[in-house]
Amino acid sequence: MHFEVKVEVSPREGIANPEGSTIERALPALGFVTASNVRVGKVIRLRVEADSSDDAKSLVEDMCNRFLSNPVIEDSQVEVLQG
Amino acid sequence: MHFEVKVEVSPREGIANPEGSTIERALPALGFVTASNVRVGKVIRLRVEADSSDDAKSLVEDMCNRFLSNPVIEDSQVEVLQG
Amino acid sequence: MSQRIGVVRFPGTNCEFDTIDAIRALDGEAEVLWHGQSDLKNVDAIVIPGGFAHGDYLRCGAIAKFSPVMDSITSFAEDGGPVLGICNGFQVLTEVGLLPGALQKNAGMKFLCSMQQIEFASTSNVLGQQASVGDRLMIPINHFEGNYVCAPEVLTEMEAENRIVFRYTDNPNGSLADIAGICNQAGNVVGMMPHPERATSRLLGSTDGIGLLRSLLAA
Amino acid sequence: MSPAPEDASVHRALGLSDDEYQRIYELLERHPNHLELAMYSVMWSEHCSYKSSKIHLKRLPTQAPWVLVGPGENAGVIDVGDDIAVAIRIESHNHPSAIEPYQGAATGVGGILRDIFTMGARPIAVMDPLRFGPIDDPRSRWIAEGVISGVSGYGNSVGVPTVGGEIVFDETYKGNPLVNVLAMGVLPTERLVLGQASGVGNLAVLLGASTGRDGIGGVSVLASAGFDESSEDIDKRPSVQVGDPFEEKRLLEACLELLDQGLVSGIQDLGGAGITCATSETASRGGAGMDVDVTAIHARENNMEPFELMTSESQERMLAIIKPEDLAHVEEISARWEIQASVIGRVTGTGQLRILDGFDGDVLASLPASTLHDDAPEYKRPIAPPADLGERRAQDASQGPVDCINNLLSLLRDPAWVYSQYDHQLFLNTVVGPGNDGTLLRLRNPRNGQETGRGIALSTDGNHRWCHVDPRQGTAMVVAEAVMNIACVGAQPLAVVNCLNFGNPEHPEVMWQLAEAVDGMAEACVAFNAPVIGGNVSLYNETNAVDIAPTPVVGVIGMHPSLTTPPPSIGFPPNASLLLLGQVPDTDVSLAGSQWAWEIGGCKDGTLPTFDLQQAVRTSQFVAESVQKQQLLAIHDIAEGGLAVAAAEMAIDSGFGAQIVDHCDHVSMFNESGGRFLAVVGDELLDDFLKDAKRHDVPAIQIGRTGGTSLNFGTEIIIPVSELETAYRTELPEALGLGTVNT
Ligand SMILES: Nc1ncnc2c1ncn2[C@@H]1O[C@H](COP(=O)(O)OP(=O)(O)O)[C@@H](O)[C@H]1O
Ligand SMILES: [Mg+2]
Repeated sequence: MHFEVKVEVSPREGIANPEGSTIERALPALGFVTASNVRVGKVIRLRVEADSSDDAKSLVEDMCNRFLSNPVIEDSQVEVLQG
Repeated sequence: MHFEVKVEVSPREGIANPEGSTIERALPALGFVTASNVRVGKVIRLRVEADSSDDAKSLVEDMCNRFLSNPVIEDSQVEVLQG
Repeated sequence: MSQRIGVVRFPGTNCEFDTIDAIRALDGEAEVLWHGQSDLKNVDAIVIPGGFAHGDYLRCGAIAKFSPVMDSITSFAEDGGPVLGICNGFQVLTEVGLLPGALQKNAGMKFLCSMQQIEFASTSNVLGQQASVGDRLMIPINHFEGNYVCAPEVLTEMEAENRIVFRYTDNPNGSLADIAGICNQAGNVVGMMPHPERATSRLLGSTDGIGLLRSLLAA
Repeated sequence: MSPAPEDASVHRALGLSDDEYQRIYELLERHPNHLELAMYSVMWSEHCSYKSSKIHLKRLPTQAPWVLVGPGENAGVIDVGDDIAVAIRIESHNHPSAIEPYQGAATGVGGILRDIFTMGARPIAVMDPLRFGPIDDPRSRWIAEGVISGVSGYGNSVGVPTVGGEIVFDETYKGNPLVNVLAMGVLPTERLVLGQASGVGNLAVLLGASTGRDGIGGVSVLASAGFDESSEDIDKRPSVQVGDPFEEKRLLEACLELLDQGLVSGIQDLGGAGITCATSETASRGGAGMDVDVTAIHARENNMEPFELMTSESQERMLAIIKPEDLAHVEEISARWEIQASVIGRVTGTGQLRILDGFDGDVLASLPASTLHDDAPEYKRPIAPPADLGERRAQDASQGPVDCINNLLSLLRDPAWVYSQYDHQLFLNTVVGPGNDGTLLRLRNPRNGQETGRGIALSTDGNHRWCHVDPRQGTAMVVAEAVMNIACVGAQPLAVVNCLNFGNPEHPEVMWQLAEAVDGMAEACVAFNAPVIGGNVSLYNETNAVDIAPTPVVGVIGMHPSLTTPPPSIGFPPNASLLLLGQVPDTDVSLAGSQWAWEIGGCKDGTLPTFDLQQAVRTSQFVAESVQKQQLLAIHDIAEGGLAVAAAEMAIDSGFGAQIVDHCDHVSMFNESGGRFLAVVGDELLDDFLKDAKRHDVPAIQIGRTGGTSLNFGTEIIIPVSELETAYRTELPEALGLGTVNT
């Protein structure tokens, strides 16, 4: 069975996020509304073959821990969107 | 009022996504399950000040189209998470 | 005496031949080590050079860390073999866990190519054999992801163990504690963002990298 | 007269005129089908066929004994001795960059690199002459920032240093930026390969990225059933191409390895017009034909139509012509570099390019390969100088709010914010990098890395102001400026490449500008003995029917014969004599075409100062030799912003000032008379140097002394170097450093 899976990789709490801070600094200067707590992460969407939604989730979680994210600086969340 | 907003910026359908393709190619070689349709985008979380949830949404949408993404090659989706 | 140096080549690596040229100019021998092969060809030391291994896609070093050659290098390093990661090589070493922490995007969110002054903060490692703490060197940097981060307790530990090898005198990228290079506990594995191979000729503006490479050759 | 096509809207929608349709009919002796029309339409486009400019380009000098390959191939190639050849090419990516600046610039870099390794050369340098709308215009800033990031993102990652370029902001480029990219590579002379297919039975292998619906552009009208109903699908077609530097890097390494092993008899990059162009060009250059199987093309998307596969401009692809018995070896090398390789064609002896649905399947198109380019139309478009040329030339460009100190401060701009984002040191060749005049690279043997003891110098230059005032003299001055830049690093010119960025060729005034510019370039190239070995023409640079100012950009390549010590910097040393070399401005010195007149005085016309081309030749030759003999403490040519800006840049570079006598009125400070340098000579060498200059018939006058903490012009204009430096360093970071908005 095919499953569409979404992985969100986000900078860990407490770790500086240069991309977010740069956006935060730029916003008022560029005439946008001021924002705070800006954090930029990645979202990876993929389709995998698995026997069940739970299987798909654990397959991708493993991939996530070992490959898609770096636990030193990133957290990740896996969501199975549809079968 | 404060609103937590989430923006997802993803490559438009039909537009090449080299990062996704590279990950796709790498996965089986790295011993992971084979995946297809791998697409990598960005997710930006931020907190803005606005009068209403709708306002927050349109403020961030504008920011998105003019600053955070280029609509010519990227789609973006803004979601107000909570007030 | 490490006379033969293995220089790793991943698809996307681009400083491998510069590094080899610099080593040969110091009368060292150099061999290319292809990422897909685990044979280290009996080299005495290893350099993981700069570039964009696997395009730096996903994260710098994320794909490279799975290469057969990296498994062999991990064992080599654990046995005390000298390993130097330059720029992208430093990023790979943190990804495989031979060095702690990670390298994030520069604080200014721009790629930076410039001559930079760094200072030896510790010499008890494979690069410091001919140097003294406080020595200042002019070495070019060339990276987008050179902003070193690690957990506070890791920093405390590295400082206590004298494992900060280089600090920037004028931090260009937001690196924690001005870190430009670190080493492992034994001092045989060093990672640094600046490129010593780019500082080996007067015509090119600096020769301050020669001492570092000599030290590696002698390790 | 042939019968009219069934539906004339088809070829018109594809951008082919009725006359062009007739021509196709005559060549085929029948009506073309849609696929054939699509192929002609892309190949006969202005971009691929040069149909408006060809007739003028013929007037450029292209020959010299050291020229191995001149215009017409993917890149020009010169012999630089020691069995080393150098390939060089410049191209524009203006229109794509206006829509998606990052990808437009990135794919521009990718494209020009393929032109270089197609010739068998390893690319070792990129330069990026860039032009944008005013820096206070938000959209122009957004474009500039994106373009610079794109050059940086792609160039750094693909692993070719960007060693110089230009950055210009002007109203004329608002809405139509100019993104030109030059690349240079080195190869062992015997490895030179040309883009040609020969040997009946040989295979055409498509290497690299899969083919998607990228850049199908105009041809995509064929996708909708009727041409009058607007189809939503068309808008969704990604005409924007996304670059993948990692794919390009692997493709480059694989191709160089294939060439090194002698496995390739012809190779051609895929650029404009994609597979159509690559297959027809290789076949017709080799005097052969080719059968192409569209089903063999590795595609990124399902259900692609043959016309899409044949015209797609997907990036990072190459076509190699190989012998059947070498296929396994080619596949092995491709696999090692993780690139796809598909046999899509076979060389035939018929001269026909046939597109097949499977090698044994239906014939989808069949046309004589050479007709796609050799028979492309050539237009002699009407030419007319502007009607008010006389009036324009009579204007006085020296009027305006004269305030020499503040005028000077406002003309200063440090490009470091741009080039510090580019790896400019990779390959350990960069002796003089960006931030000076010419770029100087060590020339090493591409076979073994051995130093030759010589250097290759490069400079790219353009000047729309000079060329607007007088396209002919302006262009000659642009060539001279590029030569003067490389003279500053001790090099003399060997060859020129050019990118002709002009407006709409259907405007007679634009064709006049183009014709004049070509003549000016030809005169200068003859005078400097530097033939034109390649180039690119970019027309239709206009916004709302207003043409850009004519902007021919040239790249000059030169040789430093004995590179043992770095050339002098541009910075003032303390306590030495400051000399003005070159053409001595005489009575008709004028501010016309100067940066001062455009940006401060507000006058864009007038008559350029007299320019003595032969004097410029003598002066730059003398400077190059003086640099080689290490007689100079500092050297800088005088260009945009005139003597005052040149002196300020020298002061900022070292932190030392200078006291300049006279030259304290705005005309002397800011005029841009061509062919002049500021040189600094030590006291002990001064007499000999002046005699030497005289012997070479080079005017040299001592205009002051260096040292101190301020830059003085006469006794009243005194500017602390620190103030110059602040003005110089802050402009770009303040405008672009925080990010930009798409408006
Ligand atoms: N876009 C750019 N990319 C790289 N280098 C640049 C760029 N713009 C300017 N430079 C570098 O800055 C220096 C000064 O540029 P410019 O003022 O155009 O020089 P010149 O007037 O001598 O032709 C040159 O070395 C040039 O190569
Ligand atoms: Mg100059």
